[in-house]
Amino acid sequence: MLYLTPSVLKNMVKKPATRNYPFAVREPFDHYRGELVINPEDCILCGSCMRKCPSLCITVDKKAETWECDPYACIYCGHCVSVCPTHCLSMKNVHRAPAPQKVLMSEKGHPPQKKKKAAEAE
Amino acid sequence: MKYVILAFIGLVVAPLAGGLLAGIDRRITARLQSRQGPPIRQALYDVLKLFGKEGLALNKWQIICAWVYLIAAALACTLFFLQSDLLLIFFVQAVGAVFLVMGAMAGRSPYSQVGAQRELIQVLTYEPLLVLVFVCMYLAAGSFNISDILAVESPLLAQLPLAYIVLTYILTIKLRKSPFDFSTSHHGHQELVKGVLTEYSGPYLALTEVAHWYETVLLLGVCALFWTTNWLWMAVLLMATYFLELVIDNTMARMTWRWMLKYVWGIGLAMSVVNLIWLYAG
Amino acid sequence: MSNLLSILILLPVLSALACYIVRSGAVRRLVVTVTGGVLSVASVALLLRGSFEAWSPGTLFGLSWDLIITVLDFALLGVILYYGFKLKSLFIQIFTLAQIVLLSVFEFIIVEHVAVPAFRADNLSLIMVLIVSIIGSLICIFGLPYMNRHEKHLNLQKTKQPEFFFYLVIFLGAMNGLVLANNILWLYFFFEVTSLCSFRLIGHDGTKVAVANATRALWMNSFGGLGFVVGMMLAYNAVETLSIAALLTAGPQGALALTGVALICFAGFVKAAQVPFQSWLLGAMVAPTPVSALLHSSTMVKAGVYIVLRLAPAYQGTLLSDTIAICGAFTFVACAALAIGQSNGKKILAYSTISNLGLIVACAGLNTPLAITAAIMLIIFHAVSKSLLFLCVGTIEQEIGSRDIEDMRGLYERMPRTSFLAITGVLTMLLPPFGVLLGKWMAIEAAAGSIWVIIMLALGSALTVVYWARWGGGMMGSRKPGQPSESLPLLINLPLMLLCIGAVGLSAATPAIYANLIQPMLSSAALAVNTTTGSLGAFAVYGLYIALGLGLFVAFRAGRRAPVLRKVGPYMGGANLGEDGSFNGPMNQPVAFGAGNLYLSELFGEQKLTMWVNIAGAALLVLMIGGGL
Amino acid sequence: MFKSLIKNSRAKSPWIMHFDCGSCNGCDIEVLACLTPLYDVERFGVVNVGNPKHADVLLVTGTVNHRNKKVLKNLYDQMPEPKAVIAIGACGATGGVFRDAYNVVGGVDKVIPVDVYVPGCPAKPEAIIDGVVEGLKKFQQKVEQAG
Amino acid sequence: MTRDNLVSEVMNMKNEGCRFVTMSTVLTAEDAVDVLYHFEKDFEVTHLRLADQPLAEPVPSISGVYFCAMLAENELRDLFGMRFTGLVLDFNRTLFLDEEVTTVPLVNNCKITPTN
Amino acid sequence: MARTVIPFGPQHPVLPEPIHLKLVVEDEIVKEAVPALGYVHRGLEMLVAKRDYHQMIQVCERVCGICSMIHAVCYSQTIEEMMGIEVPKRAQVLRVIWSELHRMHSHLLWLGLFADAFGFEALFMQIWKIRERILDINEATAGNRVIVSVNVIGGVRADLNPEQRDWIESELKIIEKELKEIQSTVLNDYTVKARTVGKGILTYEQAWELGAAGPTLRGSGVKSDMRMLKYGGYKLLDFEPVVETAGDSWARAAVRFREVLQSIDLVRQAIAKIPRGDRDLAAKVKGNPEGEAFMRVEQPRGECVYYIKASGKKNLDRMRIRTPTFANVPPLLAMVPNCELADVPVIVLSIDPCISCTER
Ligand code: SF4
Ligand code: SF4
Ligand code: SF4
Ligand code: SF4
Ligand code: SF4
Ligand code: SF4
Ligand code: SF4
Ligand code: SF4
Repeated sequence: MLYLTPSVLKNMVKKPATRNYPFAVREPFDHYRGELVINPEDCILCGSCMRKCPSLCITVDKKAETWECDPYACIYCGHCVSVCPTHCLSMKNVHRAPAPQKVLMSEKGHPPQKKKKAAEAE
Repeated sequence: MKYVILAFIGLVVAPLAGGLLAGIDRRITARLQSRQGPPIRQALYDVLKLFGKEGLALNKWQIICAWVYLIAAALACTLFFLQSDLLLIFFVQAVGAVFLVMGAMAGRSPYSQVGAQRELIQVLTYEPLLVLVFVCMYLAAGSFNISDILAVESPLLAQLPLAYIVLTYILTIKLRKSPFDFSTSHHGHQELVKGVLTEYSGPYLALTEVAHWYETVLLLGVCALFWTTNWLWMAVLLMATYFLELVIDNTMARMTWRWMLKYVWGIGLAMSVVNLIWLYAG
Repeated sequence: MSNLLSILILLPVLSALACYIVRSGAVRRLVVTVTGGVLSVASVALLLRGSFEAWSPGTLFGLSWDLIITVLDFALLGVILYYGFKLKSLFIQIFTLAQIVLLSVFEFIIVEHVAVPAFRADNLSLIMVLIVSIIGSLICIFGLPYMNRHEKHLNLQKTKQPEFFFYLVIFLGAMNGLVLANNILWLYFFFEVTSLCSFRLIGHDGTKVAVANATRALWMNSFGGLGFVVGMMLAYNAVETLSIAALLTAGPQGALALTGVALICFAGFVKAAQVPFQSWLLGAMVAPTPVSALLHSSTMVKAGVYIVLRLAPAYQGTLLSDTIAICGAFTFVACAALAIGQSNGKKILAYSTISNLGLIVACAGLNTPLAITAAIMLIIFHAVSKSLLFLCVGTIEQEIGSRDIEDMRGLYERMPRTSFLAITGVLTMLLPPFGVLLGKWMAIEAAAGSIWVIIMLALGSALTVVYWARWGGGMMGSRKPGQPSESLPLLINLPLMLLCIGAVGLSAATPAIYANLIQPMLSSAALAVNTTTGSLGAFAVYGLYIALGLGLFVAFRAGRRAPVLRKVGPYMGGANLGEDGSFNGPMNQPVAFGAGNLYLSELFGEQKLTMWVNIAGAALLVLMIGGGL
Repeated sequence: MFKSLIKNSRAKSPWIMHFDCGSCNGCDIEVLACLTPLYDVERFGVVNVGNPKHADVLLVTGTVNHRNKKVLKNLYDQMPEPKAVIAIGACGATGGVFRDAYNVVGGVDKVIPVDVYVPGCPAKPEAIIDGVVEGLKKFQQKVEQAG
Repeated sequence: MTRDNLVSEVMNMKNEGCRFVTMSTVLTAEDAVDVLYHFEKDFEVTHLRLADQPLAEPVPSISGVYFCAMLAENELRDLFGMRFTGLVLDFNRTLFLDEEVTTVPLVNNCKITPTN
Repeated sequence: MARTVIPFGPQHPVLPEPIHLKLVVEDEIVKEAVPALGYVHRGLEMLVAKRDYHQMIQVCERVCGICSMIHAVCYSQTIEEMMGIEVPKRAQVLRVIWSELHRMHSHLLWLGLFADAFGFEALFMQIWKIRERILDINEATAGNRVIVSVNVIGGVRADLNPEQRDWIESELKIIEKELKEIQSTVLNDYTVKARTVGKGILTYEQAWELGAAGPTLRGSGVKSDMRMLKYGGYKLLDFEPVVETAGDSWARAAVRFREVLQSIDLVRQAIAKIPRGDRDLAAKVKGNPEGEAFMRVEQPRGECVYYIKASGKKNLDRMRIRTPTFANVPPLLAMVPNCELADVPVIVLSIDPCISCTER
């Protein structure tokens, strides 16, 4: 009985282990697969990410020249990032913020033959 | 005038103190678990919030029972501060305990039904012990009246060490601390969910919570009677006792009521009897 | 005086005969109701006249009443012997024969027949008369519609009600006689009458079980009667008078006399079904409810404790007194424990009765003024509450066809009025500010100096809480608005209401009862009680009781006024279906709500526990009687 | 005064109930992790009550399927007003990787109204804390609208 | 192995002291399956195959031999719509599925035929 | 005597996952326990028709979020066996490291929940505090706390650099120290023993016959651990399974607690075995799998079985997963009757139930 007593008493006098999130945010790990972001400038609408995504959450429409992803269906596995030929996909090392509404990530992509041109539609 | 003030303390100050104590309790518990814990006033926030919620109960009997529980606890606490008869206080608080059980039994809910049965086992366990502790105090002080006990010259603890240990058992049961938190628990992770309190919700849950604060203060008051000659030592005794309760809560698993009935009765009765015989002999 | 006494004792006899002879429902109804009313009024009148020291009836047709009683005594024993042979019960035959022999020796050889006042009444007797006459009458009245329904349930061709009411009503007279008697031979006579009546009533339904249980009741009580005769002889040997009053004023008189007293107490124990004799009272449950109610609340068993209590001065300060206290306390705790293992409502009531009687006996044994006060309080309030509960259970049983407390779960839904009364009855047995608890409180305070008794009282009172609280709580339930309440015949409703009001109202009148009835008696016995401290002091802080009562009132009002609740089902882990406590179980099948109490059968199982209790009880009894020596 | 006290207390005492609605456990254990020393959501007065009748906030993890949707609905109905629902993880939001499996109905919002979505698979404890904070904001708005 | 000697074969496995690992089922045609029974002893796995079993025909249950096969058989009842005779605890297609699912999931989404 | 019927779950605070037990109790002794499943059933096995065999890895990981790594390993190994792929040694060792880290966090998670089941909140907190260190390792090395997603067919897609290896070693030291601190509480505390010893006894014969798996089987004295098959990187390591003989809840807890310590050792061994030169993480994969394969690995909860049939298409024909809890449910049903109601959570948790993998 009471084997845990030393531990709890030690806890009592030591500083609590609690990280005071969100008031103090610790340095995130570099490799953490957080929010998926795209640099639409570089996307060539090749569709590799769409084909590789295990969650089927990316839609690339070459005709409409759009790249869409449902971040609320994404499982943050990072496969799309590793297959993207132009490295326009990347993952931040912080998580995507919770939100009261689900919104689709929707970007205007550029087929390769065209010149680069910033065309974002949100 | 003195009685008015005392009654005020018992009726109004005591629950607030109980609420703060509940907050401190949670804070220290958190610290024992290496957590930071909630603010001290958390228990008050909780109850205030509950008062603002939609009330849910299965039927009106439950509501009545919650009210009786509160009123009986408040009355018992007030009587304590008015320095009344210990047995009387005991019986008045028993009203609350019984109504809490009956309220839990009033609905067709298996969880609160089982909780009620377990609560009865707890009542069955602590009641005789509490009576015996009071009898010990009676023998030591010559009266069941708190005013007479206060008049005793030397601390009762010296004559009643075993009775005090028995009292800590009772305290553990009444404060719903591990290892005896099986009829309802402060921690939600329990096989009975919330046991007797499962079906109370919103303001009615708040009533039972306030009643629990009254009971806490009442029981600590009884503890305090063991060292009435010196304020400082009384405070030390109370703090040490409460801290001990927290440590016990945090270093033990929850036991079953079968175990409790056997061991607490056995040990508690034995210690009370030894202490009683000692008093008779002395 | 004489008129009142004759009314109280003889009127029931006449009414009983009337019931028996005139076999008409209407007449019976009239006779019983009127008798009840008259008895009640007479008992109150007797109370107002106050206590009296001695009164003897004159003669009847020139024969002295003493002689008549003696003749009747032997006749009675003859009847019992007859039943003994008829039932082929060796016990009854032996005990009764022994009684006849010993009584003959006593009557014709030992006793010098000097005139001893036959009746005498102190406040204790008067209170008993009140209880017997009022509560007993209410039960009899309740019995009228009850028995009609009862016989309908049994499909009887030929009504057996005339005999039933014959014994029922005559019981009241015998009880009144018993509590007022001063001549110990008279006491003995009435004592035997109650034995016989209870025997007949228990066996009334004539089923196998009923007959067996009645037989057991009779042999046990004959055993008690035997004890009574022997005790009477021993006591007479010492004090040389048949007057109980004289016996009491003489106080403890040496070993042999004390043994005599012990034996008479033993008779009281049997009658009060103290362990190990509890089985006859439990068996008595087979009888129709009015019988149980009568036996438990106001008559039979109260006769037992009355005798023990009556004799209290005769053993004050002796070892016998202590052992009686321990015996009583043991019964208190043992039967409370046994009650926990029960789900049969009537059995719980029975154990609770025995348990409470044990408490009263313990108080008698403690033998301090406070304890005696407690005992009297308990007798009063227990009688009221218990009769209420019995009648409620009877009513419920006729409605739902079960006396199991599990079947009464949520009864409020179906029988709001009766279950409300029953819950009130439970509360009055259990909680302050009601009288029974007050008695218990005084008992605990009185026992504080007596280590073994107090431990048993502490345990017992906790056990008591368990079986009452779960019963009371279980009967609570939900009701849909607008659902009609149950309808009951007037003669059932009225006694229930009166008893309920009595149970609650009398509690409020406790201080008055104490001041006017109990205190004078005690001080007259030169046992002054310091009323300013302790539980009696609570009468001074009467305000607290008002506060508690007010609290209950506030709570009920809050409950009534609570807003209409949104309808949600009970918590079922999310699987709830609707609001009635059913849930969606395995294979998508609905599972109905089910709940059972904890009966802790491994701890409080009747069979095992009873054996141990009986052994311990018998040992204690031997100790008690031996302690007199 | 009492009213404003109550109002202020609401945001300080969100009692949560967690219902695992067919999750892979990834999100569940992260919800549980929130209670443990490193994250200790009791700092915000959060208590995991495990009983809908006591809860203010319902945390749902996992995909809704045909069997648990009834349970989810029951639990939601048993919570006293005011209440909030937080859907956790990809599954709670949309059904996640499983959303085209035959027994999956979809996200939590197919059955009950959701106040906050926490993305992630599993959502990190930090994200869940953010979600609760966000939920409390919405909670407060709702209460204010109700008066 | 055939449907007739299935139970006795399984009985043999049990007598040899094998542990029942699980059963698997594979569609071999529109309406027929291979049922595989996997057993283990001393880290050696033995597979028994009940080949090309038509889905419409009930298979004798081995749950009488190995109680623990009960879960697996109930699962196949749910997912493939197979029937088993002598199943000790029959959930009758409610182990996993509710009536909202109207197809037999792993058999190319054919409609379920309501059973008693 | 009237019986109480308790709907235990689907939502219940001591059950981490939705499962329903209809418990019929008498005097709080369980007389009858009937389970209802299906609250987590999603229909994963059917997803093979909608995902190609590469994508299925992610789906398999989410059969269970706790031992996700090991599911992925088992799935990959099955495919690799069918396609005859030789996994680089470095990848094999790395798979062991992450697998054992998963086992540790899974066991610690379970120990915490177990402590919670018998009402020992402080112990729960203490254990989960320790567990966070492992999750930190996962997050730092693999990119996510619980579902690491590092497996691909043919190998892994993350590596450990030397600093990370040292850091893991030092973290393991701290974890080991903190575990030793609570060891006597878990194994010897009076109240803990009172709640676990003799509760839910499963004899050697019962365990074998009812097909129990993992610690549930080993707690009953059966020396059976799939790591003894020396699959993957395990062939490079010293390994002796942990066995207890009492067969009760305490024994199962003891097995798991000792396995955590064992896993620390295995991780250390594996780190030492990471090849120096060879930096190859994954073999090249060409074509599609064809044929049938049957694969068993040891997950924290026991033996996990994958059976796959493919016919040279991108999508597999059939994937069958038998998870350890699926095997442990029948033994559980044998343990629960005649226990006390208060022991139901303890016994249920003692098999470390994972319903999401049971139902998939
Ligand atoms: S250039 Fe076009 S395709 Fe490339 S990233 Fe930009 S938008 Fe996308
Ligand atoms: S986003 Fe996902 S689903 Fe869509 S194409 Fe890409 S991989 Fe497939
Ligand atoms: S992160 Fe969540 S939503 Fe996204 S794919 Fe994973 S499980 Fe699904
Ligand atoms: S991270 Fe994974 S799930 Fe998310 S979009 Fe990329 S491939 Fe799909
Ligand atoms: S994000 Fe990358 S992989 Fe996806 S479509 Fe654009 S270029 Fe191709
Ligand atoms: S969101 Fe991801 S981690 Fe969470 S339950 Fe769904 S699959 Fe599991
Ligand atoms: S046992 Fe199954 S559901 Fe539980 S964590 Fe493991 S894989 Fe997931
Ligand atoms: S077997 Fe259980 S613990 Fe292991 S990976 Fe699967 S779900 Fe997780």
